[in-house]
Amino acid sequence: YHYQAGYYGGTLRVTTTTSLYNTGLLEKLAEGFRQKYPRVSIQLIAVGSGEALRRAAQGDADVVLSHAPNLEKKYLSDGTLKPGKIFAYNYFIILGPHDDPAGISGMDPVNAMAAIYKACESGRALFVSRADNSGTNARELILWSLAGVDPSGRPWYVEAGADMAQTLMVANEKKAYTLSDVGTYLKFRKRLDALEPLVEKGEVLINVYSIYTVNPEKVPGVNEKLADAFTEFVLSEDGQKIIESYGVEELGEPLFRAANGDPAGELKSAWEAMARIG
Amino acid sequence: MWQEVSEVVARSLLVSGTATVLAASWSIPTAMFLAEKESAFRRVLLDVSNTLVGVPTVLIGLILYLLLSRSGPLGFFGLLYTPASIVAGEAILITPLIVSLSASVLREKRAEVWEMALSMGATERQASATMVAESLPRLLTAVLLGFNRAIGELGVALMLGGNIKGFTRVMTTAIALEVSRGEFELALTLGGVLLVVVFGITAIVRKVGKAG
Amino acid sequence: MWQEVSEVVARSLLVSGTATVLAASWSIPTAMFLAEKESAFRRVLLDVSNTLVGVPTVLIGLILYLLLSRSGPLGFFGLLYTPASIVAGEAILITPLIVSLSASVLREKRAEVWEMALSMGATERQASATMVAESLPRLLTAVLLGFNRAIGELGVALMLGGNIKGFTRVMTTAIALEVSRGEFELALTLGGVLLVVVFGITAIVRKVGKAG
Amino acid sequence: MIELKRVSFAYPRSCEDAIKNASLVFGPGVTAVIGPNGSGKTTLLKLAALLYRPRAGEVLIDGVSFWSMPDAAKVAFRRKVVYVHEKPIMLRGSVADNVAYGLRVRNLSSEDVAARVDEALEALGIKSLAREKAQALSIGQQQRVALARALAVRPKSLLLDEPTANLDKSGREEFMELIVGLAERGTCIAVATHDRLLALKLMDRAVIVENGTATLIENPEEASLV
Amino acid sequence: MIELKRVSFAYPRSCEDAIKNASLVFGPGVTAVIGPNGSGKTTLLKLAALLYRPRAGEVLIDGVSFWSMPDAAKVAFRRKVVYVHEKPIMLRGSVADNVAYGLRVRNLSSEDVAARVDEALEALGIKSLAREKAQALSIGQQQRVALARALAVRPKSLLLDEPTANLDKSGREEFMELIVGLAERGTCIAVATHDRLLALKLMDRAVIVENGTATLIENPEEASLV
Ligand SMILES: Nc1ncnc2c1ncn2[C@@H]1O[C@H](COP(=O)(O)OP(=O)(O)OP(=O)(O)O)[C@@H](O)[C@H]1O
Ligand SMILES: Nc1ncnc2c1ncn2[C@@H]1O[C@H](COP(=O)(O)OP(=O)(O)OP(=O)(O)O)[C@@H](O)[C@H]1O
Ligand SMILES: [Mg+2]
Ligand SMILES: [Mg+2]
Repeated sequence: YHYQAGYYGGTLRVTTTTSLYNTGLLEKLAEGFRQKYPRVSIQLIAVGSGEALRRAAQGDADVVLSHAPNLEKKYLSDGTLKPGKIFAYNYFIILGPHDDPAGISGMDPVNAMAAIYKACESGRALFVSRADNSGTNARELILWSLAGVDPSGRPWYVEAGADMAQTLMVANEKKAYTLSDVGTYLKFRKRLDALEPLVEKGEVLINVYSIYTVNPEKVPGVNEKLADAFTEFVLSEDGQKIIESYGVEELGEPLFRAANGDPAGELKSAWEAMARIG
Repeated sequence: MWQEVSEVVARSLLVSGTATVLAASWSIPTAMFLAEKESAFRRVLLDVSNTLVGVPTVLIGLILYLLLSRSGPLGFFGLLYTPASIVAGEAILITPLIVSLSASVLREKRAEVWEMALSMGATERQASATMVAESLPRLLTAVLLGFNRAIGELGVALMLGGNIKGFTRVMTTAIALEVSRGEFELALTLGGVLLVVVFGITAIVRKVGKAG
Repeated sequence: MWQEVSEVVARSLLVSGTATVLAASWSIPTAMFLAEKESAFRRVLLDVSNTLVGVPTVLIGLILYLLLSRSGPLGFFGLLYTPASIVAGEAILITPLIVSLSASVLREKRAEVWEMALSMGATERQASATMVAESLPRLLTAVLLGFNRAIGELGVALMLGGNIKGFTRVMTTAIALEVSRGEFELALTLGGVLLVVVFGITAIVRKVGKAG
Repeated sequence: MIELKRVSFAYPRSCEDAIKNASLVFGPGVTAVIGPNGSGKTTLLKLAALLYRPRAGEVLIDGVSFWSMPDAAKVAFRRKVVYVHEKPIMLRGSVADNVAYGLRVRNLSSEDVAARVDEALEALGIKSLAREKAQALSIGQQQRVALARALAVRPKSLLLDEPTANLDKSGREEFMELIVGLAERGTCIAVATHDRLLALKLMDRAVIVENGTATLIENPEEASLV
Repeated sequence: MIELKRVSFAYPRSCEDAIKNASLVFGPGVTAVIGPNGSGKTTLLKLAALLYRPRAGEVLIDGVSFWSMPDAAKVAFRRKVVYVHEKPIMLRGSVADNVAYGLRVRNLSSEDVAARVDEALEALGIKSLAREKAQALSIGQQQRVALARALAVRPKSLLLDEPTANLDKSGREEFMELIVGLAERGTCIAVATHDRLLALKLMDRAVIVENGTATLIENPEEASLV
């Protein structure tokens, strides 16, 4: 079946969140895919998660890569997307200024958020939020609610309304705390002289990337065969290897971890938890 | 790397050049119509045109996206994510600029030359052509400003083209990508290249306009 | 929601209006200088100005970001991510547009009125003022186009303002945010509001220009 | 032949009529249009030249009412009438290009154009200027070019607005000769002028314009108006 | 008093000098500037008016070389000389605004301005037009406004380029009266004109311009040049 599939031609339209694209991982995956399917041309469209999903619903994508379970859920339940697969994950990280006025370094993420809230309330710190309904933004809101606090409307709570790169620049400028996906952070690290990662571990920081084929029964014009082939490739051994090794050479550590079929089911349950809370 | 840059530069020039030619082909007749006589209707049209000089490019990008999207009314053309859609979007984007500038240029010359042409037996069409010929250097500048605006705009190119490497990536989307990757030096270099190319074209067009 | 929208509209008007006044204050004298005499130097300056009409807004945003950021040479002002930095960026952005348009307007009137003014005993400064007065309606249009361009641009407002809710969020950054959220309908509504507001201003300015 | 029938005209944003109920004919031969500054001579000629549309009344060309014609028919009638502005209006090209303009819009063959341009330049004594940029000429030279441009098309009716205002002595004399020649060959010529001597020498009849009112005088010498 | 010393001038992108080595004085009284179309009269007057900078030679105002002055000193000298263009150049405002222009740039008090404007309008017979838009006037009316504007500042030297070209009979007569009056009071006046009668009546001396060469004739009647 594989060898037959290599015979396909046509165009595959992939909309993806910027965090995957801007790190360069997707180009690598596309390259690998192209070696297998030389007659297929891949169009990678990098936009915010919200826009990526909306574009898929408009019929302008065959495959969506996303890391916003709460948004994905909506499109899954109305049938726009076929049930997807988790193909990669990494961790969100809480960044803050070097002097760490909230003293969160090494803390558990939920306690850290509570400590940030306290420090901010007492005027010693700021927090910059993406405030754009992205996956990262959804996760941040979950963390606040797990910490039992509500930052909305507080004067220290800076709602940047921007993508990750821009938000990191704002946080850096304001020497503020913020939440980031690790991929964008590592790519941007050299620009962020005022920030350092303070909390990088913890269940609730897990960031799962899923791949979905757009449902051809709901959205006309979807190239399902190619979409499935691409999904298959991303989940295959070759694809997973690309994910695992990406960035090691350049940055010294991998940007993403391969899901490798999620044998323990933790990723799936993390996804479900996020989808529920968001 | 430089091969890729030159490919992207060439694509930018081609896309924006085509868009400019298209836009000029309907903008200058429109400007001629607007400049011809005073009337409330034409004044409102000119106001609309002046307003749209500043229309946000994301907005044009979004509207055209919704039209060209598979589920949109023009979706069956399959233009989305092709250079053609950027051409269309940029042509629409710069139309108000070219119309406004050309109308103001033509309006200046209107009365005198128009009267002279008609009284010498020109048809209205010939008189219009004469007006255009008389204003040629400044019309050329108007069109040039349109081109410069098109090649420097981001929103349309990004929303309609999708910044697909090797296919719809143009200078501005490449610059924006590098910025969001934190590769500021690269972004600045690309910006410098873009400006140098545009400056060259501007200088050549000015020379040609003078000679013509 | 509508309260927030009107706040954002007001901020857009204030920021872009201030930027336009600033830009006009140095652009029109520059245009006067460029229009005064022919020389290779001035011609090159005009080419530069025409080129920069199309400078990508992300590029201006990036350069100013690097200057204004804490580690940049102007970092100690603490202007980044304030409305003031958007004002600065937009003023710089629209300077070439206003310079190019004004120079072309003033150049048209140059020889005749300039000679008349000097021969009537005007100082060069007075003669310049006369030139400006004679071209006022069209200069006003040039400045208006600058304003419309400023209020509709995204890159500078985003990179320098940061789209911070309640502080630096303006219409275009709000629109872009809604687009990235997939809230296309909301984005279109905001775009409509922006265009209506700008159209109103355009019509008023035209009326005023005529009366003046 | 141009006939004005009860023609009135007002400039936009002006409350008074610049021409009030004018009825007159510009027939073969020379009609001098005479009157003080601001009386309406230029306005009258532009009405006759089909450049201004009357507020009321009719302008007839060879008996046909021009402004009620279908648009398609208008050009043919326009081409019977040529008007020369009081301030010469030069196009960007050379003197020869300017003189050729009326011929080119009539799609004459390029030999015909060349021959007629040559002839007209000769008649106005500006053959040596043929290749100069028209807009860089002195005002008198420009006036000659404008006249050459008008004569080159050999119109049936020729309306000249202060054609000699900036001409030198020889230019004025050449002009008079040309006009006399054309008038003899049956061209309808109207000349607005402040030059009483010129009017006296050329005219077969006069139109006196005074404060917007135009009166045709068939025998000006008798009426001792000059 | 304006003196030209070996002045040469060429227009940009023109290979020939439009004025060749001209040496002459525009002294008190009336100097008529006479010559065929395109000979260089306008160019000569604009050189004397300090509007064109000579390619070679000097222009002296009251004995001081203008173009080698420091910039700051120039305005005071410019204000001694007024030039009136052959095509009237009207500013956007009313006739009164136009006539006031030269007075306003000299920062006269508003009463003085009003009085002098009134006087100048009266002298040119256009008092009734004071509130009209200058750019909507007939060409002869505009020429009167331009003359009024020049006279209002009472310059020591007055350079007029074909000032009567579009004036009607009464305008021409009023003009002559005015010039005679000014000349008697010692103003240096130069008038370029093709009107031999006008020149004859007014001039104390003549400058003949021919193909770029200007010659001053102190006794034109004797030289029988007219
Ligand atoms: N702007 C210009 N550029 C180039 N050449 C010019 C320009 N203006 C005038 N000339 C040339 O300079 C010469 C002198 O022109 P000028 O206007 O001084 O003549 P004039 O004696 O005033 O003629 P007229 O009686 O027609 O007013 C002419 O040959 C003319 O073609
Ligand atoms: N464009 C215009 N708008 C408004 N009024 C005008 C316009 N042109 C001329 N007029 C007015 O119309 C009247 C007639 O002007 P016209 O130019 O016909 O006079 P004219 O007889 O040709 O005078 P001249 O001898 O000065 O050339 C004048 O009172 C003038 O002020
Ligand atoms: Mg007239
Ligand atoms: Mg002259």
